Amino acid sequence: MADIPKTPLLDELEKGKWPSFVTEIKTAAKRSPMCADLLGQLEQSYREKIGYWKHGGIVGVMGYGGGVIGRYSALPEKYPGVSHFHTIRVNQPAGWYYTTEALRAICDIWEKHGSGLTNMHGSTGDIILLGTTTDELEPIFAELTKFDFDIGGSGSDMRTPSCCLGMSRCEWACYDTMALTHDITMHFQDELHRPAFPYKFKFKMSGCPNDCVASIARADMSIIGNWKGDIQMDKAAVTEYAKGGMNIQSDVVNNCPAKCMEWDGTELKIENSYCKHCMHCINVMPKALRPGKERGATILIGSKAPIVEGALLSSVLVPFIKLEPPYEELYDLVERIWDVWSEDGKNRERVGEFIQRVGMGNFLEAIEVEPVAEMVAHPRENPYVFYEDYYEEGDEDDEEDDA
Amino acid sequence: MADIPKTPLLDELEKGKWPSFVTEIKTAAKRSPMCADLLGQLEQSYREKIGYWKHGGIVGVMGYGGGVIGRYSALPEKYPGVSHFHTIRVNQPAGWYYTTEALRAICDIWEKHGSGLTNMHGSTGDIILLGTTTDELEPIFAELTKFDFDIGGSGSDMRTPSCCLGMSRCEWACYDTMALTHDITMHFQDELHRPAFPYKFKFKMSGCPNDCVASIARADMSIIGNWKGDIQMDKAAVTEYAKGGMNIQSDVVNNCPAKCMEWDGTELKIENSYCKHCMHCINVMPKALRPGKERGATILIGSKAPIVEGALLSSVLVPFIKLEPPYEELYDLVERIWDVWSEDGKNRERVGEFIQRVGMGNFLEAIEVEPVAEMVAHPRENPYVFYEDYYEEGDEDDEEDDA
Amino acid sequence: MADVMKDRRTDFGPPHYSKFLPPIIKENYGKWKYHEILKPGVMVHVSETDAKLFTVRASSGRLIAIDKIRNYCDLADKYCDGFLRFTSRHNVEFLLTKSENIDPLIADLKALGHPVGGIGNAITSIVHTQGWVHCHSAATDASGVVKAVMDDLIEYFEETKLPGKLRIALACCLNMCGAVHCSDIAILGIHRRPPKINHDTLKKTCEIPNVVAACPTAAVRPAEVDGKQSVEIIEERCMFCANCFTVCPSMPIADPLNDGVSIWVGGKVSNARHEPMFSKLAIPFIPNNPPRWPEAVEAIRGLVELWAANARKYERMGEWIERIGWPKFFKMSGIEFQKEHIDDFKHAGLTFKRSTHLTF
Amino acid sequence: MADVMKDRRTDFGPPHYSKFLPPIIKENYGKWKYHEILKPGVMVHVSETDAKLFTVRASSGRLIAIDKIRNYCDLADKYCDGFLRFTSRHNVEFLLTKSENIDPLIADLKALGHPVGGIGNAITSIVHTQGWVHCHSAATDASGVVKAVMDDLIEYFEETKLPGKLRIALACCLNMCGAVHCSDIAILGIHRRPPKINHDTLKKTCEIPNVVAACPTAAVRPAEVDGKQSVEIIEERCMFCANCFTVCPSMPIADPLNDGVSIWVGGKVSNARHEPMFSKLAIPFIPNNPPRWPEAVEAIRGLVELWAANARKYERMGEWIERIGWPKFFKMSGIEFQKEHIDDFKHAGLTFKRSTHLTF
Ligand code: SRM
Ligand code: SRM
Ligand code: SRM
Ligand code: SRM
Ligand code: SF4
Ligand code: SF4
Ligand code: SF4
Ligand code: SF4
Ligand code: SF4
Ligand code: SF4
Ligand code: SF4
Ligand code: SF4
Repeated sequence: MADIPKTPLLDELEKGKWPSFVTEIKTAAKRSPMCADLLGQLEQSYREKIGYWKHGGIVGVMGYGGGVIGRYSALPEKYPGVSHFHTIRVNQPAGWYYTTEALRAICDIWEKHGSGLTNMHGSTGDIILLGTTTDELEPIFAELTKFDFDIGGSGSDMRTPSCCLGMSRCEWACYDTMALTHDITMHFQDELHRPAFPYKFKFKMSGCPNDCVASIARADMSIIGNWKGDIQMDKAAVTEYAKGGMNIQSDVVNNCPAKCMEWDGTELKIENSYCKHCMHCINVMPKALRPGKERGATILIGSKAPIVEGALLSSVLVPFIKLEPPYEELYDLVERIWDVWSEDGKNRERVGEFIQRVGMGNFLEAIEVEPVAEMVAHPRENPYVFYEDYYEEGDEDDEEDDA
Repeated sequence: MADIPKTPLLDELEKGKWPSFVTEIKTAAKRSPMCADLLGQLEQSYREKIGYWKHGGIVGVMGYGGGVIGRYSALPEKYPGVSHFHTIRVNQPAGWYYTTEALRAICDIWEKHGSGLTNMHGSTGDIILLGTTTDELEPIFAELTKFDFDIGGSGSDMRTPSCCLGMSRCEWACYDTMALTHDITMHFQDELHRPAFPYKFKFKMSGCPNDCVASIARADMSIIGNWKGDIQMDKAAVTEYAKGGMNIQSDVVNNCPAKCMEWDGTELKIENSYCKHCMHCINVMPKALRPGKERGATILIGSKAPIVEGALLSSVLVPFIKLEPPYEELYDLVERIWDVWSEDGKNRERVGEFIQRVGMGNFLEAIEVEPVAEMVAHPRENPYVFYEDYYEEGDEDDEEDDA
Repeated sequence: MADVMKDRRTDFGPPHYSKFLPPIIKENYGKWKYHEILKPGVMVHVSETDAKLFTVRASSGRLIAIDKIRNYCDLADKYCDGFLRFTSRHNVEFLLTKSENIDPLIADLKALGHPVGGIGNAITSIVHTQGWVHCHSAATDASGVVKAVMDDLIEYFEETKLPGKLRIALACCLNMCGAVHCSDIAILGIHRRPPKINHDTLKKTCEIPNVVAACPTAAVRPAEVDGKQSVEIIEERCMFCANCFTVCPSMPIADPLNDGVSIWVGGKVSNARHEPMFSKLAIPFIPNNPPRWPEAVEAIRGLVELWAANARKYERMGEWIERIGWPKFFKMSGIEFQKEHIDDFKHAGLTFKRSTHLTF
Repeated sequence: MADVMKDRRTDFGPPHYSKFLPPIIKENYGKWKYHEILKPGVMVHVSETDAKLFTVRASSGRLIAIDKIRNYCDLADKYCDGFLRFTSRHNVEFLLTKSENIDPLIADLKALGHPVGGIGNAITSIVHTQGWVHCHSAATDASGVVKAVMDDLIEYFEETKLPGKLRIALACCLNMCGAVHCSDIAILGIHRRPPKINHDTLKKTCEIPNVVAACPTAAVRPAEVDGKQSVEIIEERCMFCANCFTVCPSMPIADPLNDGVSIWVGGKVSNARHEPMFSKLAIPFIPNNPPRWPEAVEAIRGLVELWAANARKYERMGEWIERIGWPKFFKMSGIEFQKEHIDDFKHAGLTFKRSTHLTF
């Protein structure tokens, strides 16, 4: 039972109605001296307005290159409990569903071998076990193994894939996000555990264009459910919404980015061939409208945070693909992308930055994907076109040489 | 009376209902051997799919550095008539209005001293006298002088300013475009005639956001009329349009980019403080709607064709300015811009490219203009902010040092 | 010579426009209240003083002989008290105070071979440039292409049956003197083969550093070629902009086998409804086929008709395409989407489709 | 050791999710028909089989001790047959088949100090990161700022009175682990002073070429400093991104006097209505003021309320601002527009206002 330091500043954060992480650390500190020193160091950070952690060294479990973030205090003498304070990233089950049994097992392990502090979850999606020492890593891994929990990614590897809950609880899922997420995770175990890429590579799976895992903003490959064919309409339910006081003209029709809807006061018409699949009308009338019957996904590539070349959103690579096991078409595509990027990507160059550097057109050629208009918001505005062939004097008019 | 060469290919362009430039050249050729050789060389170009002109050398009239484009045939032996074939750019009167007397005078001069061919007008706005020899330049200038016609710009100078006809015939002009155009032209005669800039600088004046001289696309400084205050509405006339069969909802309201209009079937409401001054509603109901009463202009800077860094549109520099003689505020601004650009601009760097290179913020500081939100479509998306001051240890909290 | 300069007038500028304004305009300057389009090519502007000014607009031809200008003057003297003007798109406008003069004037203009129109929801004259007639830089001719295209589209000049205005412009090289970069339909002359360097003359005729600096893609570098100081071009970096040639005559780029035109769509200048937009690449290349460029003419008519048939009222080409999306535009137009359409210059990343807003 | 590796399981991946799905979800997997929000934090999903699944969402706290996880387990055992889940924004969700369990569960959650809400047109939990609790790179704390902000905004979590969804995210440095770059409101920890170089250790601890390459603005160059191989920073080129520090511990950049947070607005991720958008800079700098960052808290409430009072139904922050234009946003919010707001990175030119679409 460690004695908990005075933390007048942090104590201010125990006030207020929102759950307090300070209270949580104190709770853990009752049991763990690490957390007592964490409180001490954190209070000092609050006092001095600066963090006291050093760069993480390379630590991990045998046979794995990722999944552990080494962390060391810059003030080890003062706070010996956090001189080592590593994070273990435990690969969450797809969709973040748990039985209490499984969660309790993890809690028991972490009580025995770590700080008792967690993030449920990390923003990539892993279960974050926050704070342990190097020598505890192997025992923790051994015990996790017993309960079938493997660890997640870190470093220049495939990061732990995550997804929205999709078909498990959402009426709009256009493909089985949890099934695909689990399958990708299993299919690429080696890439997940052994960093061998120029930089990290993230997958995020959303079941529809609402994109509930924000995949278009933070996944090197964003797989977002989409549909073909007419939006399914229950006319009676539409009338219900109208009766119920919904202003279908202003709430629905006027918000359609494709301007492809019409409402004459009694009937709602959708020019489906112009629909941009934004989800809005479906979102506001879930009882009346549903995505079309032909289901699949749009694959986008390249999003990331700003460092180095500026933040990127993913852009369309495959406008529409059916996604059913064994997902061969998808995996072939992924392998081709990884080959090209691993071959020509620079150190710490995300695939999105790589595409910007080499040019989308050249990238598509390298991964053997045909350019289609869906890949661009609009064609080029500048006339600086690298035409690749030209006629030489004396050529037959029909044949061209490469430049 | 020169004999006109056979031109089987060009003759094809005398067919069809649109006026034929070939017919025009032939007409001129009846009188001018230059034009006969022009026909010959042009026919050869049509046959061989390539032009036969050499780079222009520096030619001009005494005391002027611009206004003449030297042009020489690449086939002078074959087509001696066009061995010299220079262009004279004559500064058009603002708004391109003429008396027949003035036009006939120019025709007479050009009959005597040139090819008799013209462009009415060049795309910068000048009267283009197309094709004469070096020794004719002085006599032509002398005769033009008699009729008060001066020559226009070329090279790295201020180019001949041009404008829409504005108040002379348009109900929407928010300032007197022709008056300003003439005044700028007179005020900067030296800059117009004696190239001293890093590159060309163009002014174009439009009386309202319809921008009938395309100034936002092709002027280093685009001065576009704009208004403050409520759009003037004649309710009776609105009703007339509705009665007349105009669908005010779909034709007007739904096309308002500010979404600030409402039509309840009888009354048209405009939330003027949200109006984006696009002109659409006014354009479609000229009898009912007119720009607000407080008139002036928006000044934009930097548009140009693609060479070198890519085409640019002008962007807002002064959101709203009243434009009345003597236009001091405007001229001060222009002088400050020219000073900074002439000082730090690279050879052949247009002012728009210059701003991109040094950064809008730094440019504004240099020309002593306060940054305002109207200058941007949106604030920065990247976090790469060059904060200019930081505190040093021991500073008084209130004072900052420059980095 | 000195005295020549002495008693010579310079820097006196253009004549003041007021000398050239018809009385009715002087009287109603700034007082115009509204206008109405009476029929194709004819409109009336009504003043607060109730004065009425009738405008008849005709294609001027732009590249014209003084004889034609004199014809215009005859008509202006006959119907307009000796006043006339030209427009920012090089049409000629006759300004009348008597409505009864409109039809006779139109008859005379037709007789002269100059179509009347271009006002309102029409195609007006094509802004264009010099081409083989006068410029050393041309990748195609200007006047010839314009003539062929307008012969074909003249019905849209003479009538007002389109959803909105449609502006066509042509530039014979990437310098874009026609400022084609913001046109509903742009015709742009292009080269497709790197310059051929004349190593014998280069040193004498060009500043090597300027030539190197002129290249947007750093494809030009100094080099010694059989003993001569010159430059070399890294061919795969060259995108044929001709800027090196602009500063250096010893790097001719024009090439009959490879020069031609590209077609761009969806630009606009006005602020009406949508903000101004650049034109975007539609057809990467059509070989030069003088005298009448039939493939280009046909392609342009196809684009005009596609837009006319599908755009909503007031929708400019670019507004229409933005609503339906570019994939639909390519499908409907039958134009094949190719690598060339994908931007790979400075801001390329921002032109990628960064959403799932797709049509199927 | 070798045999340790031998009989040890690796690469077996996470447990299959199906083990963790409650029976009602297994039975209705992919059969859900529609959903309804019953009250704040509570919704029901109805299946084609007419089965009803009730969801109660509460803030999990995210940074929690195992004790809290065990509390959740107790509640899940009590009301949900031992099943529960977490969301992509780190809330905890309890899945019920019996509607009568909803209120007792909510009562227990409140007792535990965990507010219920975040569904529908509400502010849900703030996606955030490690901050001073666990990261060497932090320019501010994460959990503390989040706690202070949500204490203040909790009414918007517990009720659904907003025009649409509002997503807040925080990242404690430019690495943006919170992926704040597409949030309605983003809180971003920033440095404002160039790294201080430790020349004694640099050569030993860092690869100089990597350090030089890491700088987006080429502000770092190799240099010899009193005899030691090291690097130097051209201060006016440094925009404090800390990427050099990420690759080199000898270039610490954190600085109590100059670190703080910036506030960004108008981003979104969903494709609903408007395509996804990046967040844009609203407030360039607010000094770190622990423990409760009152200035940041107040600024954020101001932004939320401004949006709530002025946006139209369904308009996300960015959609609202796009409709009214940024100048109006700055006027209404009282935030002063400064040089810092003007982009000067790679695509700056495209962020300039290239039209006259202005409000006055
Ligand atoms: C734990 C976590 C934040 C959290 O509190 O949830 C995290 C923590 C760190 N991230 Fe991250 N990142 C985490 C999700 C993200 C995300 C969000 C996501 O994955 O959806 C991003 C933005 C999306 C992206 O990948 O671009 C992200 C972008 C970065 C970057 C910038 C990468 C880039 O290309 O711009 C770095 C810097 C680097 O990799 O060197 C980084 C680096 C780091 C490091 C390892 C610091 C470093 O430079 O070594 C942080 C370790 C902190 C610590 O000691 O605990 N982290 N990082 C997230 C991982 C938990 C998990 O596995 O579930
Ligand atoms: C005559 C004219 C085309 C026409 O048929 O109307 C013209 C003709 C030439 N332009 Fe132009 N430009 C003409 C208006 C334009 C415009 C349009 C405008 O001014 O509104 C532009 C695009 C807008 C702009 O300025 O960006 C234009 C952009 C260029 C450029 C590219 C400049 C750039 O910064 O990108 C060049 C190349 C150069 O300056 O070296 C150029 C260069 C030339 C040269 C001088 C060729 C050269 O490199 O020496 C051409 C001479 C042709 C000849 O021998 O007759 N011309 N030039 C126009 C001038 C007539 C007049 O004075 O009224
Ligand atoms: C005469 C001229 C100005 C001049 O000083 O020469 C002129 C005159 C008028 N313009 Fe224009 N515009 C003239 C070039 C332009 C240009 C510049 C250009 O095309 O290079 C534009 C920008 C085009 C673009 O956006 O790409 C232009 C965009 C407009 C618009 C906006 C149309 C739109 O919906 O985008 C209007 C409003 C309308 O027509 O409803 C307009 C309206 C008008 C009105 C109705 C203004 C008025 O009340 O008198 C004038 C006659 C209508 C017409 O021509 O249809 N004018 N107008 C120019 C005639 C060119 C020609 O011969 O065809
Ligand atoms: C549970 C969760 C998925 C998961 O697997 O964990 C989820 C669940 C639902 N989302 Fe979501 N969304 C979830 C994160 C997201 C995210 C991701 C994020 O915020 O980081 C987004 C993108 C946000 C953005 O655009 O920045 C997201 C954008 C939406 C939208 C689009 C809203 C909009 O107008 O832009 C809808 C449609 C709607 O609500 O009308 C939606 C709708 C829904 C529905 C109604 C889907 C359904 O029929 O079940 C679900 C409950 C409604 C709700 O929460 O209001 N969900 N949703 C996530 C809950 C996060 C949380 O705890 O608050
Ligand atoms: S992304 Fe679509 S499918 Fe997935 S949870 Fe959100 S709304 Fe449902
Ligand atoms: S999904 Fe979006 S684009 Fe399609 S009809 Fe509905 S609102 Fe319009
Ligand atoms: S720009 Fe405006 S003021 Fe000038 S002519 Fe066109 S519509 Fe009239
Ligand atoms: S001018 Fe344009 S923005 Fe203003 S009210 Fe009319 S249509 Fe709307
Ligand atoms: S566009 Fe090119 S070729 Fe045509 S006139 Fe201008 S510079 Fe000459
Ligand atoms: S043509 Fe253009 S790209 Fe090619 S070498 Fe010359 S300047 Fe460079
Ligand atoms: S955002 Fe920066 S400081 Fe925060 S956890 Fe990520 S890397 Fe560390
Ligand atoms: S902080 Fe960023 S900008 Fe400054 S030197 Fe380091 S890497 Fe370069």
